[in-house]
Amino acid sequence: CSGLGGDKEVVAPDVPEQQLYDDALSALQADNYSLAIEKLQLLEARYPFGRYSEQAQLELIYAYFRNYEPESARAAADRFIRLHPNHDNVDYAYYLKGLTAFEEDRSFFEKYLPIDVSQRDPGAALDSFESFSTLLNRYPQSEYAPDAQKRMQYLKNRLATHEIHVAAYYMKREAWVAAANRGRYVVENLQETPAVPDALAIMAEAYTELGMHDLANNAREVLTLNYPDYRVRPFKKERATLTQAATFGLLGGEEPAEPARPIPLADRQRAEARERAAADEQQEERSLFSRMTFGVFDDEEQDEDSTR
Amino acid sequence: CGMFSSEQTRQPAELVSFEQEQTLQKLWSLSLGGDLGEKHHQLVASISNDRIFAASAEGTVVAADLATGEALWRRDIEEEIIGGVGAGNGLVVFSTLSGEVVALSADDGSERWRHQASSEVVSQPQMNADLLVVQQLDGKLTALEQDSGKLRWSYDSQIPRLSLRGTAAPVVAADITLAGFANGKLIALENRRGRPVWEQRITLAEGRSELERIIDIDARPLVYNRLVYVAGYQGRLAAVNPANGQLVWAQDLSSYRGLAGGFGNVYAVSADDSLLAYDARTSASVWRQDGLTYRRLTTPAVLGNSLAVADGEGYLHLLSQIDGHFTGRYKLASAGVQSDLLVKDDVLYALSDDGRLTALKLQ
Amino acid sequence: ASLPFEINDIRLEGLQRVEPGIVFRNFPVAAGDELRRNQLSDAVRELFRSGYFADIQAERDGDVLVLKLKERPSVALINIEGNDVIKEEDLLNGLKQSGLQEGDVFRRAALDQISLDLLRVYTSQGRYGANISTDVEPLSGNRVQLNINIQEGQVATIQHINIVGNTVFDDAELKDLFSLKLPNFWSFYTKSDRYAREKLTGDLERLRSWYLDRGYINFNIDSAQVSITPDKQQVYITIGITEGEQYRVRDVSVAGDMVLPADVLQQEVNVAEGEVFSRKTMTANQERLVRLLGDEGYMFANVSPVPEQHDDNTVSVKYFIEPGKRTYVRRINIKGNTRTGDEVIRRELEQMEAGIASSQDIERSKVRLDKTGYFKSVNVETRPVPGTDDQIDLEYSVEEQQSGQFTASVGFSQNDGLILDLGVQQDNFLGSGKKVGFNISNSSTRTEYSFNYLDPYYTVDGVSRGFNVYYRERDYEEDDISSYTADEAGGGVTFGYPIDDYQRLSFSGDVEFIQLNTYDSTAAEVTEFIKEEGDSFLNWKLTAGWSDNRLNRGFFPTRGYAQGASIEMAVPGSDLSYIRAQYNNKWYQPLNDDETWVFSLRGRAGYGDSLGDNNYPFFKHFYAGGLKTVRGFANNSLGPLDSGDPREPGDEGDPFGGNLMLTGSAELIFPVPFFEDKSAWRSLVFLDAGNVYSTDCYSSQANCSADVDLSELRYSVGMGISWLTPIGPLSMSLGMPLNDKENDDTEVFQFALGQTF
Amino acid sequence: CSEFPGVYKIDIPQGNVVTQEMVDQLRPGMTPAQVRYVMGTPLVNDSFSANRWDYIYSIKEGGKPRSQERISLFFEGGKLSRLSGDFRPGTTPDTP
Repeated sequence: CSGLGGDKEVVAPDVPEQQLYDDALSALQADNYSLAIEKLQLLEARYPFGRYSEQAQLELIYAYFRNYEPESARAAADRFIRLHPNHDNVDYAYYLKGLTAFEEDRSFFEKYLPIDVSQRDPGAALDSFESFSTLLNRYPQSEYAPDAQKRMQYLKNRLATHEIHVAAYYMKREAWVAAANRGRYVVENLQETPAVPDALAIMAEAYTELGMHDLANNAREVLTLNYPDYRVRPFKKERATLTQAATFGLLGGEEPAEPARPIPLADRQRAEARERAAADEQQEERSLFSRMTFGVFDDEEQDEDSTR
Repeated sequence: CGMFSSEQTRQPAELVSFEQEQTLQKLWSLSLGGDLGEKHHQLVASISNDRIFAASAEGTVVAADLATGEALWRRDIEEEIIGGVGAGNGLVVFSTLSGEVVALSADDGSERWRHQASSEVVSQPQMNADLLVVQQLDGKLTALEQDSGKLRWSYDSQIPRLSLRGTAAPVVAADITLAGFANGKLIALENRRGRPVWEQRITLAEGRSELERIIDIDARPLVYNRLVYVAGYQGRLAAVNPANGQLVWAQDLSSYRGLAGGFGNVYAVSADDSLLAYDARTSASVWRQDGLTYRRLTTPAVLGNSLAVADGEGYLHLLSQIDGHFTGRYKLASAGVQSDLLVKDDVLYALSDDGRLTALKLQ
Repeated sequence: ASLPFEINDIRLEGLQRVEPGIVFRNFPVAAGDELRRNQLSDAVRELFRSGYFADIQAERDGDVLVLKLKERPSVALINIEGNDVIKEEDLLNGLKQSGLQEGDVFRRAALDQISLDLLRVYTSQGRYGANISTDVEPLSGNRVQLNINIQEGQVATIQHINIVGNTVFDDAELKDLFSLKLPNFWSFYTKSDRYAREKLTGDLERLRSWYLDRGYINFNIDSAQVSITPDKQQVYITIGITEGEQYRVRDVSVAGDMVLPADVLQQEVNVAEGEVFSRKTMTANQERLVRLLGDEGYMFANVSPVPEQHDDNTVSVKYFIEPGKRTYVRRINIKGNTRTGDEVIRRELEQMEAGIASSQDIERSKVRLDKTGYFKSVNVETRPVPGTDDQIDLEYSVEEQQSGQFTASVGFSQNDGLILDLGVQQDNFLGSGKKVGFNISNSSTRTEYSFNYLDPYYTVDGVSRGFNVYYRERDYEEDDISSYTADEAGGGVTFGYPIDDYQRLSFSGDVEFIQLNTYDSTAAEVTEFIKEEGDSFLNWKLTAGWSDNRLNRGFFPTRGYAQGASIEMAVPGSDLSYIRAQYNNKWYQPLNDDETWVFSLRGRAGYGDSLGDNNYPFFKHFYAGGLKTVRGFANNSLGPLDSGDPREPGDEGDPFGGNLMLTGSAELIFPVPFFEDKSAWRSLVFLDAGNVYSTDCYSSQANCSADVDLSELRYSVGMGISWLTPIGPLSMSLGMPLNDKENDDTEVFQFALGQTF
Repeated sequence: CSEFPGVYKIDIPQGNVVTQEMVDQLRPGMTPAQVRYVMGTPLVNDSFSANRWDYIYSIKEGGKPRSQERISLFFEGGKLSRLSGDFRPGTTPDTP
């Protein structure tokens, strides 16, 4: 034990700050994220307030994210936001936080198994939505705002579809007030999503079942006014295909783009031009398995009996 | 490594050899028929008009003739005894594990009365002419009528939940009773209705953890040269004027043993068992004897012109009151001695842990 | 600096490692600003708050603002010695949480705080002698090294617990209630001789409850003094109590805003006249009333029992009811279902959205989710809706687990070509809540193509509908049964529906085609049966089933019982007409509060008989032995044997099964040691019993007696363990047969995938 | 397909329980907060008609047809103006 004079922890020979940072960048370039993480952590421990310390923390968040370590990525982002609240790249930290939750929501299953994510736990989607909306209203002109905006729309659609699934179940269950309220939640909180017409249709049908014809007419008027070509189909028991129509439209739609790398450090005079790493925007192709087996293995059988 | 180093500091000091100036001669020795138990109880013997009384933890009470040590009567009360004995005015009083204060007649040991206390009584019951006062572990001081055991009054001093094992014993004078408590205060109560007359804080609790804040006064105050001396654990040795509670002097000292007074000095045993002599009037340090550290010393007693103290390995040590050097040593018993030493007419009475009472005289 | 003055530059002095950019970013004054009085002090304070600097001075040098900065040291290294009870990384974690890790700015306050916390940890472990010294060693480059030296000291043990003032109950009986004990044989493991204040508080509470539950309403703990010896090794506990008188109940009444009829509430709290007052019963009554009100929608009801003492040692208890507002559920959110669909969970919930909140429905919904077997754990939280006083949201969070099993193996051999053995049986296929299973195997020994599908919620009320279809060539020799093979094909449709919360009825219609083929080694009984009945049969079967499931969980139940019966009948017009009835029952009784020790009894019985003039078909026999029925005996090995291979008269024959089966077992389930996550494990000791009988034996059968002789029941005792692996449940057992006869086929170690005890 | 005999159906309660003595306590001119105190928070409030609160109680017991009771409250200028539905307006005099 330590009583015998103890061996002082061998302090690594002080690798110069610059070299540590360059090693980290090269590791990042080579997509060797675990090595990059190691280097960045060492840099931060040895030179906590050096020239690169803040940039290193940013790169660290990105490296964790690409190394599929969502927890550490989120923790690193929170730490950066706490330490440098008014840093000009702090918008990137919010963006990355949003992205990690976003990826967690499109879990492993959605890519390879035909499971409709919008019927699963919306928790991660909500976190992602919140981080992106903080980014948008705090830093409207951030580089990442447009991509965040697009992803928020995707998330909104997903959350709206989730509400419609639940509403459809309560229609099947003939819990009319519950179904109407779920519909109202979409109409009031999740406008501009493809699910709004379904929500209005559900509200109309539910209120009619309850004999509240004036409320039903209100909903029906708004529906026909804004969505004239929407075919109203009954939601009650016999209704079979609503849920597929709602989900496929959404899933086939705009696919989220590749996440961008943090922009390099702006020097003292912000006016200096910042070159931005070209975010390689290659389209993420749909997984072979889900495309090929979509029809057959999809768990929503076409036949009459299942009303998912 | 961690464990070893903390043990090291607590090793009892080695006995150093020296040239014996005094020797002790055993007069008589008597067994109580039961040991004093391993529990940290403060069982003591007590002398009252040429008889000496003592009790063992297993419940045997013995009265013996002071001169010859011959047992006059024995009683086994079949209950564990944890406090006492206090003898006087024809009574022998002790307390049992179940919190009962029991009084026997000093003549024949027959039971006179019993009183159920609200908590354990682990120190020696004290008496004056008509009152019997016991100090309880829960911080209460209870005064009983000596003849009937009826409660006259009970004073509750608020003590902290965590304290040192054992309590002090009160000094019961004609009209007031002085008692030191686990909250570090010395309080004087008038004997008629037990209301406080004055109160003096001996030690102030400081430190953050509950342990650093233990400041018990765990020994009987010493009345000497018209002043009252009292010592606190992790606190101070203080001299107080009993008339008005004024603090005469105070010295930093951590001690939980009793004090002795002689040659104008006050003798104390520190918590790590070094012996110190202070000038009773001025508190100046007269001498200090560190030869017996960590030997679990008892309360010292003045014997002739030397100072006697016993230790946890059964040795009796004699020191000179002048400069504290060792003058004699006597192996009393294989078992240790924790009970306070008693001296009367230059005869020393020691009660060893194995329940043996021994009388010795200086040669 | 005299103000205001116009700055045209800012100079920084004393910077060692902090980068100028950081200073300017936190210093809201720039070159060229017009500086006013308070602006400078605010700016300095802002820079100070950044935490990088111990001291900042601003001076003026002409029109240049000079900032004299003294950087705070950062922690380079933390060195801890003398700790063996608390591990190094726990200490470093503790430091990190309070902002002291390598690379952070050093703050003395944090260090002091740490040593105080450490001391508190040690004293809570009874190590009163511990002390901690810290020192800060400066290093080059304004960095420091922290040295923390710990002396853990000995553990103080309790030497003496004494209760003073107890007359009704003796010391031993009362001290039994305590978790704190004197050192005894078990102390090294239980550590019950170590003093901790929380334990004492708990013990005192138990002491108080002991008296209050026995009528001593005025019981009081006067003092609880803890004292320690000067060497801090021994702890003494002395408790002073006053018992007071024992009180009996005079009368009980209900008062306040009773939203339910008074008599309904009253009979919940009725108590026998003159019964001894007990706080436990009073609290139990209170809880029952609150639950009763909760079931009627008053989720925030409050019931306060007030005992009123009379001087004849009796007490009358009055329950004051404040129902609060009737509560409604606004939204039900479901969390944790990454695979299972929202509807698959929501359809099990009996509590509706936008409906009256009922604590009974909320609780029963949780039990129903548990019973599906899809989830390892289910819990529910209620959250009041902000802005309303009568609406709540519910949140059911589930932890999914793999239910069902998945086996796959692919092989290739010259003569058979590609050998594929793929078996999937999923209760929650792709999270759809549907039970889907298929089996494709085409090896020489086993050929099977089967598919089964069941939708438990064909209608929203839980009417289930499913179908199965199979083609199977089965070589019974493989299953250690008499040697013949059967080619079977068939299929059927099944329906089931609940008739109340616990019971379900089910009906199914099947068609089966069986083709028997024999070898020279086929036993006489088989050839005799074929001689009389022929070797191929087409049967139409009707099966009616009843199940009554009141278990508290689908997987590893700990309470309740489940029973089921089914009758399978080949209707007239089939080649063979027979009836085959089964009954099974499982019963669980928890032995302690947290239900980690459970006693369970299980029983199965089966009886088959022919309905027409044909013999009861031997391939419909029941078999016993193996992991599911009687552990310790080989699979299907119990019961009568056939006469064996006719060519070898000495052959003792293979198990032939029988038309009457009786098996049962008694199990004691105990918490599995060593594992943290105990929810995935179940360990038990068992006593199994069972056997199979034939009521009409074939003449050629040697050891088959027509009468059912219970002494023939085989017994075994042993230990079993089940584990929920990521790919499905796995069970193993060590079984010791107790009364196996000479030609019994015993098997001590057995295991199976896809099935739990 | 057709209903099986004796299928156990759970009860489907929906909406706020409304009783006549709750309605009796309503007075024209009450503020929304006062109405909410008497009637509780309405579960049905339509996004398109803000000044109208609907209290509906529908219960479908297992197997039996669904029954419901409904009352709509209308506000004008932030005060309760009229009510319509299955309950008589309050007839009892103002209790102090």
